Order: sequence, then structure tokens, then C-alpha cells
Amino acid sequence: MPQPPGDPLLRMYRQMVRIRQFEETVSRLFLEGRLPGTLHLYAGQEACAVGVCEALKPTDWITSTHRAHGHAIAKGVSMDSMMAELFARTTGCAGGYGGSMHMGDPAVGALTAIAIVAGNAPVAAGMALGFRMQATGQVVACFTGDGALNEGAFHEAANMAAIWDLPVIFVCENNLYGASTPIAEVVKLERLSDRAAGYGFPGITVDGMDVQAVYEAMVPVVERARTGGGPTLVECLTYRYTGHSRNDTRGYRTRAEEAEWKARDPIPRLAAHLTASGIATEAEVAAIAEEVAAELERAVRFAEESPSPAPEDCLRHVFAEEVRG
Amino acid sequence: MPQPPGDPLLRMYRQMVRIRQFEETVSRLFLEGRLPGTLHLYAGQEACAVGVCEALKPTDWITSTHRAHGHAIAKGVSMDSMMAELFARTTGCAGGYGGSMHMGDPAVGALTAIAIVAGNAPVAAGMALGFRMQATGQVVACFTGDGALNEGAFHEAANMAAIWDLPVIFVCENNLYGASTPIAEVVKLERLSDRAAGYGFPGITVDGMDVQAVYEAMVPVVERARTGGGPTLVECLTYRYTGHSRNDTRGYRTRAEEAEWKARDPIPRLAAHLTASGIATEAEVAAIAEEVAAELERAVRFAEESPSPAPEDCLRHVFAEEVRG
Amino acid sequence: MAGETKTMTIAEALREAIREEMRRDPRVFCLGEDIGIPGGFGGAFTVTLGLSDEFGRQRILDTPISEAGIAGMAVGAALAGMRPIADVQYADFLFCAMDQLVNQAAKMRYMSGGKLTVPMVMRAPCGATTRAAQHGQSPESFFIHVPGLKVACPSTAYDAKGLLKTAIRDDNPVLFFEHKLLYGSKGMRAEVGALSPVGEVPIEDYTIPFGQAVVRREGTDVTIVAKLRMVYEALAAAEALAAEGIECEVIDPRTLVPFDTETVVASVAKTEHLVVVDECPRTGGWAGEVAAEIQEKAFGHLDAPIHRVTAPDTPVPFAPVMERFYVPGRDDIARAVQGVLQWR
Amino acid sequence: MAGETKTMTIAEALREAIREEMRRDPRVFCLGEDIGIPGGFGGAFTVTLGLSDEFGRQRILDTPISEAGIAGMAVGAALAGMRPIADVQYADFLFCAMDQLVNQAAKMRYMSGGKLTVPMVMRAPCGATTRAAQHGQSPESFFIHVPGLKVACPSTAYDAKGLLKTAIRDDNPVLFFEHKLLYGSKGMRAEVGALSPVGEVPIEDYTIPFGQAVVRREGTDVTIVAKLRMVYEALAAAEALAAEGIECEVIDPRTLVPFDTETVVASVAKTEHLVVVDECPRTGGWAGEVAAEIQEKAFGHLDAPIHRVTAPDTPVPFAPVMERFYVPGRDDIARAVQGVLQWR
Ligand SMILES: Cc1ncc(C[n+]2csc(CCOP(=O)(O)OP(=O)(O)O)c2C)c(N)n1
Ligand SMILES: Cc1ncc(C[n+]2csc(CCOP(=O)(O)OP(=O)(O)O)c2C)c(N)n1
Ligand SMILES: [Mg+2]
Ligand SMILES: [Mg+2]
Repeated sequence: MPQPPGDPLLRMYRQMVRIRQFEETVSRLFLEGRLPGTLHLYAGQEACAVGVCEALKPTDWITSTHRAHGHAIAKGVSMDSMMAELFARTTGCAGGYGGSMHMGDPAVGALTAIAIVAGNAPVAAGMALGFRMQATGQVVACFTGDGALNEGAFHEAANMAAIWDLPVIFVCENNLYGASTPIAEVVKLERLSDRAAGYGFPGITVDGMDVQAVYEAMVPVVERARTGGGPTLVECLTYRYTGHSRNDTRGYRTRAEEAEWKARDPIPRLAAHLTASGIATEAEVAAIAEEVAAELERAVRFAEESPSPAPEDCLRHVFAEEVRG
Repeated sequence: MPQPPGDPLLRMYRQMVRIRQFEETVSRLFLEGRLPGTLHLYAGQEACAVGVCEALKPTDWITSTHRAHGHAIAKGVSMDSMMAELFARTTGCAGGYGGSMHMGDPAVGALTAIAIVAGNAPVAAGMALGFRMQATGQVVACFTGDGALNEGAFHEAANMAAIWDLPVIFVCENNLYGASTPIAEVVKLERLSDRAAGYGFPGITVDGMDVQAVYEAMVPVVERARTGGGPTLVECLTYRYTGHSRNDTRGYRTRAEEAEWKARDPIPRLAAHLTASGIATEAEVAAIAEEVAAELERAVRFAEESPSPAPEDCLRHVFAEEVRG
Repeated sequence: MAGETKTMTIAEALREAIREEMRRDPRVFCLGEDIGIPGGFGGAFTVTLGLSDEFGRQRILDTPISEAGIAGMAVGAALAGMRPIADVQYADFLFCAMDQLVNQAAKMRYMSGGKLTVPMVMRAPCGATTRAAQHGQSPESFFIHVPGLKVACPSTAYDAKGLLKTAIRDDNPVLFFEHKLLYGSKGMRAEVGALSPVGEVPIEDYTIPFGQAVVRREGTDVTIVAKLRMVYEALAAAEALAAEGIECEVIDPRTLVPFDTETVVASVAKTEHLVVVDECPRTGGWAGEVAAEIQEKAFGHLDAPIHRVTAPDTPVPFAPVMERFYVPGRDDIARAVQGVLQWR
Repeated sequence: MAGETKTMTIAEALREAIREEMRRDPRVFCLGEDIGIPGGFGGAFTVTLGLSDEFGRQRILDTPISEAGIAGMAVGAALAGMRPIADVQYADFLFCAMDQLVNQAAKMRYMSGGKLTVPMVMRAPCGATTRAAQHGQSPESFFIHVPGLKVACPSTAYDAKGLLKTAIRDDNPVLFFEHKLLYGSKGMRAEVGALSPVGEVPIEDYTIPFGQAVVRREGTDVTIVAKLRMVYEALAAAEALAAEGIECEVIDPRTLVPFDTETVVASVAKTEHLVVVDECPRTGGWAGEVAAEIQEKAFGHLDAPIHRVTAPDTPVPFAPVMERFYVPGRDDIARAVQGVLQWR
């Protein structure tokens, strides 16, 4: 079980800090030209992944998207292996085959992320079906963006999850935009969670900048899924602080809007609560950031010191035979 | 304008009789081994196609499905050309290239039917977009079955129609089954029309065994679409009298259920109204059936006397060049 | 093979394969449209008929009309430890599920660096049967071009059972194509030619390894490679040509991925002539792949260019007279054989 | 060509083609994700940047993330008399729209017996660029196997503008593949080799007919057929080989459907050797189609088997070191050329 132990709120705080610092680190590394590929950063949305995963058991699963880093960290994928993946090393969580958009680790219940928007929805529902058929009691949290709700794959998955009461939770992180496109231009609903009614299961909308709110909303939803009550659509209202991917100058949104959302940053918000309620001192809270910074330094070193795959490793892992024989 | 003139109710009556007799005729021809391919018959659902098409202008369009005969007749495709199509003759409405599942005729606004379930939904929305961009004032009625609502293509089309207020009407003929599958097993809603709310447009449910009810429900819906009000999902509760396709012994439903629905047959129902309200005498009503029977005899003769395509005609009509040159 | 056998159609042989595998392994289950409804069809071509009586409706799972959902559910269930057998009613509908098959099923293992396994089967009935352009395609060729997918194409009842069992036990996603005119509906035997798709099938457990072609007929003059229904047309052509003193060797690859290049090369080394027969449209189809591969591997043996006999580059037409022109037949094959023998 | 020209990248040339066609014909419009949002990207690769300022957001129509919807809307709009230019952000997402492209766009005309016309363009950026398996595919080969679709593959700015205009004016559905590494982002020129994708493009109206290949380099020893980015790798290989006294003829087909077989056959008649280069995976890919076709049409001229240089049968890997192995390069091509010359 890879989640840090201790007080749930402290644990969630640490997880959010880990995600934030991971993103800041890889963003810097990318700008320095040390990382290949592209990045979709999660900074700003930490409360969503962390609140959701805190409500899951370690044996539960998540499925993720192109914006995978936060989900993976929250579910317990090691930052060493994630950093190594971004550096395209054999020690990466996908051995260098996947990169930023395919983060995950089956060992901790984080499915290798699927970067086809909503492509993970039928897969998540299928996993839930598989778990239900084997009566394992596991549930699956399927992370999607707001834009993903308009894909046919989401629709088919949601409907099938509904009719079979599958143990899957659709977590829609509504960060207001799909790439540059405001969600309000492409969905004619006040609340995305209202779409759930069209499938016959509940939808709720929560403050995705408040990790406690997300966690508390998730607990009964997970319980419901686990006990045969079926799926729920959980819309988390949130915001990504940086561009959609590298090279995005965010000309489609205002700096004022960004400032508004950043004023609700989930990390200081929880820090304030931790100190105000006496769960931790300011020093203890500050120490977390420092510990995480050190952890990230180690992760970068680990990644850099790890070997690259051989060119012809490209030919491996197409079929399963190789590892069986 | 190919619709029979005269009193709207009489016209609708005649159209329903034409569909019913067409289906009875081709069913017999098929059993006699005189028609190739397969058939999905429309008998029982006549009030849907006829009520919908009566509310459209001749310049409006419909898109249809594998169960295409009724829609095509209602929109004004000539029965001669439809019969010839079933006989695979060059005079067929698709020149013998399409057959039963691809009935239609652009000349009367009936798009060549699309037999991929829900495959017609994005196409219908796209036609509506095209008409709107050209400010032609035309609307599109997109016929689907109940089962079609679970396809991703329906979802994407419905959402796009919603956000752009497109002049398209989704007419869902809920005949309780998709092939052998009861709709109640595959949709967790009391009324399919409730799915519309998930897209932000209205959904209504009407008695699809009552052509007047369908027509009256459609009039404001068409008006709404034509004047920029956007799409509507119109669920018509109906029943197909025969099997899903040839070789279906209907073991998945009861004879009692069939009898119940047949008791509500839209044709005698309207006949009763016509005579009771003095619109037509019983003799006049009976004459319609006879005229239609004669029309069908002519259609069969026309088809049988029409030439077959040459084998190598198979190579034509792949690209548009041929007819431009 | 020793042991008891039973005369079966391909549909029956497939049903037995599924039944035996479901009995053997609780992780195996079926999902698809209209496959288990009581009083229903047992799938579009009766393959799963009666199985829900034995295994219940949870393991013969009727789905909504949602092909992307079906394929994706199969991927997910496979990842969760099950061994799903999904199906579409007509292979034409695979295009609705293409993202899940091409981008997810085929790639999950690779994208995870070998950590994930997706043991699933997707069954798909293919072939033209006077149902026109959207119910008559043979889309096998698309799937040989998807690294990470295996592709099986049985043409006999014996192969159907043995290959399907192998597919179910394979740890990779397998596309399993079944030809609609070979299922065994009555009257077909006469129509499809020399070899009957109804055959003796062991009632016990057996599997057929992927990647092993079968020589359906030995010959010395021309090699014909054909799959699915075309095997029978090729055999009929070979029969006719034998009367003229031309002896054709007819090879049925049985699986397209992996493909048994060796058997074909060995045959061409003997015959020096190759004709590839396929119901897929010509351009970009499987026949071209075989031609490209064999000309590269057996160039020195070839006495004439490899000839492809395929459907033309058109959609499938409805009119039977046009469809007969569209689908390659024994006469087309015989002409091609004569052509390569007379080449120069 | 006489007349004024301007130096343009491929992205710019495509933008000019769209701009000119939209000015010329009010029926032409664009739809896709993130193509017209004010302050946005102008599509995933800037091709439509600024066009919504001139034409408004109705004609540069931003869609939801709904690829099947986008393709289907294009089919429908085309049927209703418009001439849509749809796009997906990465060619990998075409699989989400496959039913609409394969079953509807390509077949509507045929299924209607020639009554319907579907004049639409579907643009798709392809090619591997260290974005791994779901953002780096080259799925052109799937679409050459769909009767009813045309397929264009420009490799220069001049061709990009001329071919896109032809595509827009064509009355059939056209798949238009653009290679991500050829759009013209800075630094690429050096990387992609001898010919720069930045080139002189007439500012006036011109079109390039489909089905006419271009000989990018004349040679007498070996013919190399290559498309998109591989044209530049082939030219670089030819350059290197020239130093060894081997003269390669490099042919860029420009459109895959229709394909200019004649130009290739004529070249092979001269060189007696053919190498086909393609970034698509090997099995079932376009290179195999070319090999199959040319061995049939030019067998008598060939002095060695046709050699395919393609991506291997794997998904696209992420690690740059593996990706470089995956994508065919000038060295692979040079080795293949030497191989066919030394064959026997
Ligand atoms: C099927 C598909 N279409 C388009 C894309 C390109 N794309 C990647 S992310 C993205 C926006 C996704 O928006 P949303 O679902 O809101 O997630 P967010 O990026 O905001 O987290 C798009 C269009 C894709 N990856 N897959
Ligand atoms: C994409 C797709 N999947 C499956 C089918 C096979 N099929 C044809 S009709 C049908 C049932 C359709 O049900 P519904 O939409 O309710 O229409 P109905 O037949 O009742 O008119 C099915 C599954 C198909 N034609 N297309
Ligand atoms: Mg978003
Ligand atoms: Mg129905």
C-alpha cells in the first residue's frame, strides 16, 4: 500500500503537495529541454485526484487520461518511476514505452493512462464488470475531463454501467475548458452532472478546489458502487493553472479568471485548515514541502541515472508470449 | 410533391394503408422466394412515419434506418421504385445498389437509408447544419429505433444538435425491442424521451399508434426546429407486428403482448375516426384499400418488368467523376 | 486425431468451443447483442444459442447496441482478470468499435511496457450475402495492419472449434472472423463447393496453434492461397483445372496474424506460381500483403508475377447479379491460374 | 508556373488553400476541435489560425470532442450542399470516427445508386513525434482500403496548397494526411533532410490533379517510392548513395488513391529495382500494396524482389531512442537500396 500513512488530512495534504511539486519540477525540466514528448500538467486540480483516491481502497482501481500525473501520484504510483518514465528510461512505470500520457502502474491499481479522450470510460466500466463478476468487491474510479463527456464512448460506457449497476464512478474534472474550448460552448447544461439523469443514475457537483469536499462527496458514492448501488457521475469544479499542454499561451481565457481560481488554491486552503484545527503546526506543514522537494530531487536523480531502453526494445511487448515462455 | 392531396387525415390514412400493404406484399414475395436479401418490416409502426412526415414540408428531409420502407413511403418515395429496388432492378430507388436497408430518394427528401444503427444521427444533424448555414429553412427528421439511443453516434449528434440549436428532430420509434432485446433491459429510464434533458433540449413521448397524436405532437416541434429553437427528441410508443427480420419467430415476446398492441392498430383506429366524424364514408375508406392494392400490383409488375443491372455495373458509382464528365 | 467425433456445422463447432471453454474456465464469458435473450436468436447467427440456459445470463451477457462499449467492456474485463468473448452481429460494425480495438485493446500492453495483458476475443461475421454495403464487408485486412492484434479465419468446422479455443486461451486480443456463408445454414454446402463446411469435429478438447497453415489440396503447378469462403472457391477451381491437367496446391492460412509464410514459400518453391484469393477489396487488402511478402521471400522461385483475385475496389452491391460479380468465384480463380501459367 | 510566389511552410500553405477556397465558395467551411476559438490554437497545428477572424466562427466551427460527430456532421453537411473541411487533431482519432468515414462517407453515393454526392475533406495530422502510441500513428493504409475514399499525402508546401484545393473541389470524400514533422515548425528543416518543406508557393490559384506522382530526384539504378516525411529520408539516402555511385530515382506519389502506377512502372522499367518506404507498420500497409501492384505490373523488369522499408509491426513507442528505431530513416533506406542491388 503506497499511500503515506497518518492522519487522512495530512496524508491528503502531502499528496497534493507531491503532485504540485512534481508538476513544477517536470515543467521546469521540460523547459530546460531535458524531457522529450509533451506534458499536460495537473497543477490546480490536485484536490480532485487526491480527494477521490483517498476515498478508494488500495485494491480499487482508477483509469486516467492524457492529464495523468496527478491521478497516478494520488493512487500511489511511485514518483521515481513516473519521473523515469518522463525521462524515457527502463525504470519508468511503463518502461519508457508510454511517457507522460500513459502513466500508471497496475501494481497500485492505476491503469496505464489512456490518452484518447473518453477512451478510458468503456474500459473502466469493463473493469468494474470484471470485478463484479469475480465478486472481488473492487470499484473503479474513471477520471475524465469536462470535454470527454461529449464522446460517444462515454455515453456507451455510462449507459452500460447504469443498466448493470456496475461499481464504477465517473469522476468528471470540469476545469472549464477542453483544450481551448470553453465547456459552456459545447454542452448546453448548467451542470455537467445533470447528464447522469439521462442514464438513470445520480450526478453530483462538488467543489474540486476543496479536497475535503471531494473526499466527503466520494465516500458515499464509493460505498454505493461497492454495494451494488451502481455508478455515480461526480463533477468536480476545478481549474488547471497552466496551459493545456506545452506551448499554450492561454489566450482563450483571462488572467483575471486565472487569478480568481488561484485564490481558491486547494493546498494553502488545506494548510490553513490543518494549522487552524491544530492537526499540524505551521512548521510541520512546511516540513512536508521540504520533504517532498527532497523526494523529487531523488526522483530526478533516479531517473537520470536509470538506463535508456535499447533501440530494438521497440520490438518487445507487442504480444504477451514473450513474458510467458 | 409526391404526397397524395386532399384532407390531411384522409391522406395520412391512405399513406398508412400504403405502407401496410407494401409490407404485406413484400413479405409474401419474400416468402415466395422472389426477393433477395432480407427485410425489416414496418407493419404496426405506420402512424409514426406518417404522422411525422405529414408535419414536414416536401422540401424537408428525413434520414432512415434498416427499417426503412415505412419512412420512405411516408416521405413520398414512389412504391414502384421501392419495389424495383427490392427486386434489385435498375429502376429501383437506389438502382439495385441498396436494397431493403437503403431505401430512399433524394428527389423527395428521403436520404438513402443508413442501416448502421444510429449511423444516421450525425448525418441528420450535419444536414440540419448545412441547411441552417444556407438559410434554407429546411428541417431534418432523424428516425431511429429505441435501441439506437445507446449508440455513441446518437450521443454525439444529439449534443451537437443541442449546442447549435440545429433544425433536426430525433424521432425515436420505441417499439419495445431492439431485435430481441427489450429496451427496458438496456436503458434504465421510464421514458426514453427523458434522455433529451441530458443534452439540454426537450423530449416528449407520444402514442405512436395514433397518427393524429404523432402529427399533432410534431407540428410545434417542427416549427420550433425551423425557427431556430433547436432539436427535440420525440419518442413514439409503438410496436412492430412481425419479427425483427425474416426468420424471427418472436420467441422473446408473448402472443398476448402482440395482441394487446394489435388491438390498438393505427389504421382501423383512424378509419373509425374518419367515418365517425363524417370525413369519409365506409365505402370511401374501403376504396382506399382497393386503390392501394391495385397500386401495389402495378408496382410489382413494374419491378418485374424492369431490367436487372449488368454484373459489371457493380463497378459504377464508387466516385462521382463518372456522372460529371 | 483419435477419439470420438461428431458431424457439426461451423456454427455448432463454435458453440461447442465456447461451451467447453466456459465450463473449463469460469473467467470466460460472452457479451454481445441478442446473444442470450430467452426465446431469442443466440446471436445474429445462432452461435450462442442455448448457452444462456447452461451458463446463465450473467455469463452470456446481452448488451445494448453499443459496439464501442462492447469492445471496451471486453478490454476492461480482460484487464480485470476475465477472458471475454465479445461479438458484433456483422463485421461491418467493427468500425463503430475501432478506437477501442485499435487504440486500446491492441496497445494497452505495449503502452504499459508489458505490464498489462488483454486476453479477449472479438468475433465478427464477415462476407457478402446480398445485404449490401453495410452488412457484407470483409474487413479482415484492416486488422492485420494493427500491431498487437491476432487475426483468425477458420474455414472448416474442425478449425473453427480448435482455433476459437486457442483464441480464448491466448493472452492477447484476437479478432476472430467467421464467414456468414460458412456457418452451415442448409443449402450452403452445394453452393460453396467441393469441401463441405460441415465436418467431423472431435467432441473432446483440442486446440489448433495459430500461425500454421493447412494445405487443403496438393499440387505442383500453381499455389493458391485463400481464406474463409474463398478456400472453397479455390478448391472448386482446382478441381476444374485438374481436368485440364493443371494441378493446384491450395493453402488455407487459418490465421492471418500470425501468418505462416514458410508453408507458402515452400509451396511456391515447388510450383513457381502464386495466386492469392480474397473477398476483401483489392487495394490495401490482405492479398496484397501476401503478394508483397512472398515476392520478397520467394522472388527467385517465381516464374510469373503473383496474381491477386479479390473483390474490386467498390462497396458491396445489393443486386445479386452484381454481388456475384463482386465476390471472386471459381471461374475468376481458374482464369487467374491460367494467366500466371501463360505469363510472359 | 509563372506568377508571384511566397515562401511558406506547409501549415501556411494549407491555411492559404483554405482561405482562398472559403473566399471563392461560400459552401466551404471548416469544423473541428479548437480550430477557431479566439485566442486559441487554430487547430492542433495552427493550420486554421486567424481564419475565424476573417470568416467568423460559423464558418470556422469549433466542435465538441466528438470525432464521430464531426465526421458525420461533415457527411450530412456535404449531402445538404456544403463543402466541409473537417479535421481531427491527431490522425489516431480517426478510429473514433471510423464508422462515419468507412460506412457512411465512403458508401453513401454507392448505396444510393449514384444519386448522392459527399464532397468533404477530412484532414488528419499523422506521424510519430515522441508522443507514443495514441498520438503518433500513420493510419493512411487503413483508408486506401476503403473504396469510395480518396487519400492525399502532400510532402511539400506547393503540393499542400495545390492538393488541398483539389480535395476541397473534389465531389468525393477525401482523407487528407499531413505529417506533423513537416508542418514547418522551426528546426525541422535541418532534421528532415535534403528538401525543405518550406518552399515557394504561388499566391494565386492553382490546383494539383490527384493521381499524378512527382519524380523528386532522377536516377538510373534503383527506384524509391516514398510519401510524406519519408520523401525526405529517401532523398537523404539517395544523396548519400550518390557518393557511392548509386543513382536513385525518388518518386513521391502525392496521392495514394488514386495512385499513379504508371510513373512507378516506367521508373522501374528503367532501374529494374524498387524500394518502397513508409512510416506505416509493415503488415497490411501501403508499402505492401505498392509492392504487390508493381511486381504484378513490372515483373519482367524487376531484377530483384521489391523491398519494403517500413515501421515494424509494433505500436509507436515513446522513448525517443526507440522511436528513432521505429521510424524508417535514411540509413535503413540506403541499406535496402544496397540490398536490392546486391540481391541474389
Ligand atoms: C478522442 C480524442 N480527441 C481529441 C483529443 C485531443 N485532446 C487531448 S486533450 C483534449 C481536451 C480534453 O478536454 P477535457 O476532457 O476537458 O480534459 P482536460 O484536458 O481539460 O483535462 C483534446 C481535445 C484526444 N486526445 N482524443
Ligand atoms: C451499429 C449496428 N449495430 C448492430 C446492428 C444490427 N441491428 C440491426 S437492427 C438492430 C436492432 C435495432 O433496434 P432499434 O434501434 O430499436 O430498431 P428496430 O429494429 O426496433 O426498428 C440491430 C442490433 C446494426 N445494424 N448496426
Ligand atoms: Mg477540461
Ligand atoms: Mg426497437
